[in-house]
Amino acid sequence: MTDEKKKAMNRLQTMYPLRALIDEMYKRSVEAGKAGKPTAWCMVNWWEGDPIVKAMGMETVYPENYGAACAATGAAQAYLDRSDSDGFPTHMCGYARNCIGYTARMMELGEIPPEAPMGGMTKPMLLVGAGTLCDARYKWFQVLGRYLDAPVWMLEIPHPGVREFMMEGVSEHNIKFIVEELREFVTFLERLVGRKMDWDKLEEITDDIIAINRLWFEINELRKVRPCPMHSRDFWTCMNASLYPSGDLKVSLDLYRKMYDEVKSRVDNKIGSVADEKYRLVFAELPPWHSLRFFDQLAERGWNFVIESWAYHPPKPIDLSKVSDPLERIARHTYQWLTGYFENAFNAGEYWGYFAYPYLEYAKDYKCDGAFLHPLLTCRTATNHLMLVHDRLMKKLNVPSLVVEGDIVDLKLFDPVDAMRKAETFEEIMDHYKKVRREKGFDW
Amino acid sequence: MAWFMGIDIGSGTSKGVITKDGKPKAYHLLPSGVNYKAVAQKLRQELLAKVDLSPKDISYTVVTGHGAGSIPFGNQQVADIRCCARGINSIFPSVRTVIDIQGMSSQVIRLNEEGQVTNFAVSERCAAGSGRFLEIIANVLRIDLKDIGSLSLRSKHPVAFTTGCAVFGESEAISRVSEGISKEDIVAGAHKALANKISTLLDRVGLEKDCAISGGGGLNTGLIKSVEEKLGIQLLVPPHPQFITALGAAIIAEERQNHQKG
Amino acid sequence: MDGGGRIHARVVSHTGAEHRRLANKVMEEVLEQANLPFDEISYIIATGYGRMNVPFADRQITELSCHTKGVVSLYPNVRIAIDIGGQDAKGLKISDGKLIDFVMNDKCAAGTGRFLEVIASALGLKVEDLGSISLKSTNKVNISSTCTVFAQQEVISRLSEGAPLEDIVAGLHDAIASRVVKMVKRLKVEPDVVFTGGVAKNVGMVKTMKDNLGCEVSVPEDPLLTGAIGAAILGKEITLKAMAKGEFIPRKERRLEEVTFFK
Amino acid sequence: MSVKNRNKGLTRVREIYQDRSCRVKELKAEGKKVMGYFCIYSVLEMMTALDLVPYRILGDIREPITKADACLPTVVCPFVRSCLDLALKGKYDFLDGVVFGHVCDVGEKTAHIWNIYLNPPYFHFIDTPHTVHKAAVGQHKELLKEFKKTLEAFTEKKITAVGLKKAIKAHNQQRALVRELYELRKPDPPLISGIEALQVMVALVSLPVEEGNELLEQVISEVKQRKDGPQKKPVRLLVWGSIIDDTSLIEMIERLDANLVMDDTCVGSRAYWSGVELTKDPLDGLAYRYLVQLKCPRTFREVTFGETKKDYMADLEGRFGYLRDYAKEWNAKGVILQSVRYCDIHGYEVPGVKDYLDHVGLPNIYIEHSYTEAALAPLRTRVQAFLETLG
Repeated sequence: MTDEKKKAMNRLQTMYPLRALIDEMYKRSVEAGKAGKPTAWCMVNWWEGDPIVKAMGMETVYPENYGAACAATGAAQAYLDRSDSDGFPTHMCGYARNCIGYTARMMELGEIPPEAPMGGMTKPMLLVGAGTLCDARYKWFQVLGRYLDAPVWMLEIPHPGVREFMMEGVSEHNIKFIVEELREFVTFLERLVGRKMDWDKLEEITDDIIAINRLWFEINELRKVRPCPMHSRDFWTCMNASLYPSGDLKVSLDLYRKMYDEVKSRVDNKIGSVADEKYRLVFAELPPWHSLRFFDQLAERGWNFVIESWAYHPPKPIDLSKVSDPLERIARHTYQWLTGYFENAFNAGEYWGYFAYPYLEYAKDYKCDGAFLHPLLTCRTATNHLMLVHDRLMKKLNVPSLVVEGDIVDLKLFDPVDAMRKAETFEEIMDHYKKVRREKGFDW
Repeated sequence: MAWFMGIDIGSGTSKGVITKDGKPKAYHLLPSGVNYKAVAQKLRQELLAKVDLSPKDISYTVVTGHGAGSIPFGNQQVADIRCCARGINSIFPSVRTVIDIQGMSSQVIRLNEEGQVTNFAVSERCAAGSGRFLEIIANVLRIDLKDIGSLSLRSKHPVAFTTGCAVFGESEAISRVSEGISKEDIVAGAHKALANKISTLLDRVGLEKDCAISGGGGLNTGLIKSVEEKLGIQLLVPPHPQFITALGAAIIAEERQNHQKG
Repeated sequence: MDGGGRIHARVVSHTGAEHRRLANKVMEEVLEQANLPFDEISYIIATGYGRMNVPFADRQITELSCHTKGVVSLYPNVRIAIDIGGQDAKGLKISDGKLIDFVMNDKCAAGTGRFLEVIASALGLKVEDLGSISLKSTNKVNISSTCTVFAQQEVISRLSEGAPLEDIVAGLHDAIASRVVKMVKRLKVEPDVVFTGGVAKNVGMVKTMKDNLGCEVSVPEDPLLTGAIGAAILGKEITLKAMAKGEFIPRKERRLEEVTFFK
Repeated sequence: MSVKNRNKGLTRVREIYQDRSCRVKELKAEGKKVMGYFCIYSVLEMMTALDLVPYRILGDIREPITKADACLPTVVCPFVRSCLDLALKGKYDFLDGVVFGHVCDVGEKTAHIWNIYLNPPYFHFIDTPHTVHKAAVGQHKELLKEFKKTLEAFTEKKITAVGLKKAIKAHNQQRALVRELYELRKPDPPLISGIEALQVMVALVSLPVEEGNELLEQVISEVKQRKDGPQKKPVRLLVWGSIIDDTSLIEMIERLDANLVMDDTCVGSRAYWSGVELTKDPLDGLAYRYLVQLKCPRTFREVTFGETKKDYMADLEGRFGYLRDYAKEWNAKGVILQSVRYCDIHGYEVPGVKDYLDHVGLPNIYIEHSYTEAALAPLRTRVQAFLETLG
């Protein structure tokens, strides 16, 4: 990257300490492993299981994040090849194949592979699966049984964006279900770790997570203004402390506070995250971790990414202070995440379908000129609905979408030259629809 | 007396056009070969020779296409999709949809009356959606690519290509041959399969008339026929369809020039 | 091949689209070479892609079984046989002379001889020359595209960026080898490894395969014929077995005229 | 008796197989409501109890997918794309409603897309849980209560306990009859071919349950008597994997030197092996059967679940042991593992199934197909070679 390229995108200073938390997460779990302390690999579970595992004193890492890390450092290819030659179909989730390949190699060596980025993931005592949102996340930890003797606990949760959940009484039995699930989980962990749950600690951790998410939500609300003060790249870097709540949560909370202040001061001083904001875009779904520099090139052309995948975002804040049982507080917090983004759709009597509606709200609230859709050749879940998003944004809001195929891990599947050619053309399209929206009386 | 140049370095062939007052004055085409830089220079020389000009007579040059990045001259680089839209617009102002079939990909482009792109869809990274598919089929059947269109027109019962992939298509063609099915029926089937691909691209961006075809595919009578049958419409076929993108580049060159002036 | 397993005639000919006519032609040639009347042939086995289109064959057997036979006859200790042809690539796992497992790729031209053919023609090179060119390479270019079609595009742009031809060609060889080896690894590779098929004639490929497998590979002097040899052996075995039992062997009529496709 | 009369049942089966909707369209004309359902997790009994005609949504391997690409990406299960494609082409317009379970990601997204683009008069999505915890079964029952509500609102009728039990009996009878039919595949040669068996199964998901049962009884009795059954072949095979709703794959296999004698595939035996227990509250039996007893890889199921130590082989034994039993009872010498391309839930299962089958010494081969006839041609060589290794 040349210097003026660096200048095109204006990264937040408060992002760097938050980014550092990730390295610490891996370091801590490796040390815990060495010290024979309990460790777990977790699927992102949207705070359903995290506080419980944490309260039981387990150090956690998140193989999905590790997939991104391996992709970013170029280590992924060897692990993908390994899973491939072990007979797993190549269309399967890149994160999963990376994790399978890594595990196979680690168990073969009997130690963390020397080439493993971030110091590697230590052999876990427990695998916490969470099927939320995607089949892969139900299946992949079970598959690791081929290589690991670590037991799997599968967290179950109702699915987001289901209209039937708006029927009377349904939400309550859904919550009841989650709470029952979590109770079973606690008893299991007590048996596994040979220690009783410290309920006060659980309550404290839960509240810290809720506080972190509330603050993180407020930060992203600030991005609605012109010019947008925070680019998706900063979001993707900083979401970790919310999505992977490991380590000292008080520290994370404090870092988010500092971040809020920086973003707020940018808003007050009309400082944008790209030098000259010409186009505001919403991104869906998972970014090409191996090619993030692509966004710097787009920043030079005045593209600002002002909002992204709702599934990475915290729940819309609700008051849970009256909920006494910490397990129920956890359940309601996560349930709010998986229903909150759809309520307006259903209340408006519109049927949108899971994943599509939030982008409509985003495009409106964040005044987007276009959507950048990134279909993944190895991830059905983040891809299935993109045609629908494309179609609805145009029909309802005259907001065009740019579709660029790629992958989260396998960089062979992303072609920056071709992407740039499409992007340049897309500018003309965004200009065109800006006119159209004006004619039709939209306010952006 | 302002002259403008558009250079389109495709992965297969390189095309150049010189225009004056928005009208093409010279066309030239060369195989791209392996050295884009060299071919671009050669292309420019021969173009200039045709209208008997020297490089300094050209007021503005726009370069585009797969190899545009490695062209040593030219005032600006523009994405081929935009050039294609402008090019077709300069010939058929009534066109709102253009089907551009190139060697390596196909694209369907929607444009407004000013020739601005309003939507587009590019075939996926799969040769099945491009002219390359026909090349592959021609190659495996050992027929000359230029005969493939006319050959297909002779087909009575085109085979159904159910696969969506060129390489599948290849093995499918082989298994059809081994079942004793005639070359014309297979070729016609290949054309139909490509026509299907194109119509799904069209489903994404929507078809608004008039609709034109450009790119190398515009030279293939068999393909034009099967696309027309599939869509149930008449396609406008410009003169020199393979030059439309280069022409558009020259037109944009003209616009940029005037824009800079005033 | 005679009852003693001696080979009397061998013909290799390029398969066009017209399998059936070709089968007749090849048969004529091979009979002429061996200078035998057609009726003298006790048993005929057809194998390979076009096996269904050999009207005079007494039986069709897949190339996988035939290759196994052929390779085993030449290398009794073979455990893994890798065959890369113009249409597909196969890995055979063999245990005391029997095929016990296999992998194959015929979905995609990448990882087959076709890959080299297509790209050689794009570069205006002869396929035969690719091997020697690749050996000149000092640092091979990594070809990222999997699909042949896009690899071709990639190769052209690499060249236009001024990468030396030999490094690119070496990169292409490596691309195929790594793809095939990745596939074959599913069989848990162990020596002896034998490499056959048209691509095995390419010295560059043989080298790259060794490098990618990390072990020696043997190549028969006529790597294109192993399938046919295997078919002949199987034919011989069937005949001798039947003769031993004194059974009658059902045979197709020995006719070489154009036959229309059976339906 | 003429051949036609002797094989009256099978002839009817073929009629329905070739024109699946012929019967339900007649019934619709008589005023019945036809309810399309996707996959085997939609509780049929509840529809039958309201005199609705459940009709399974299937794809068409012969119809090139053109319309669906506008609303579903091409890198997803081609079977699902085909189903949606047919719907977008109006081939499912006769449906009065559709029911989707949360079977897999693509199925779930397609449910929403179907609802948005086709806007059926009735639509219900059951968010079928993915685990078999006690809590999950309770949750499933709650979900079935909601399903009941929307069905009753749509038909303006009530599901009575009596009516529901009657429906459960009818469907249990169908399951029993299917198992009886599969018994006829145990002799060597089997009395009914894999192709015929699949045609019967496709017919069953295209008819009201009672008519299906009559047809089954007829087919079973005539198959027992007939003399023109399948030939003896050197190899007997078991097939496992994702949906097979078209005979072409089976035809490819049986044209070679093998008889397909047993399956664990969708449309095949998978949906019929377990019956519904008649519990005091019928919903309990239904909730349990449709979540716990249906064995599709879409459900997370681990024998060692809740244990603090993991035992891989015990886990495989628990998950795939039934395949060994099938092979034993139907005397299958080899197993064909097949999956439609991009099917994640089966994809993750493959190495485990292979590990298990290798462990118990059952030769097996995995083939992946792209739900097109053409893609079968290259597979033929694999299957034939596999047979040659068995013979």
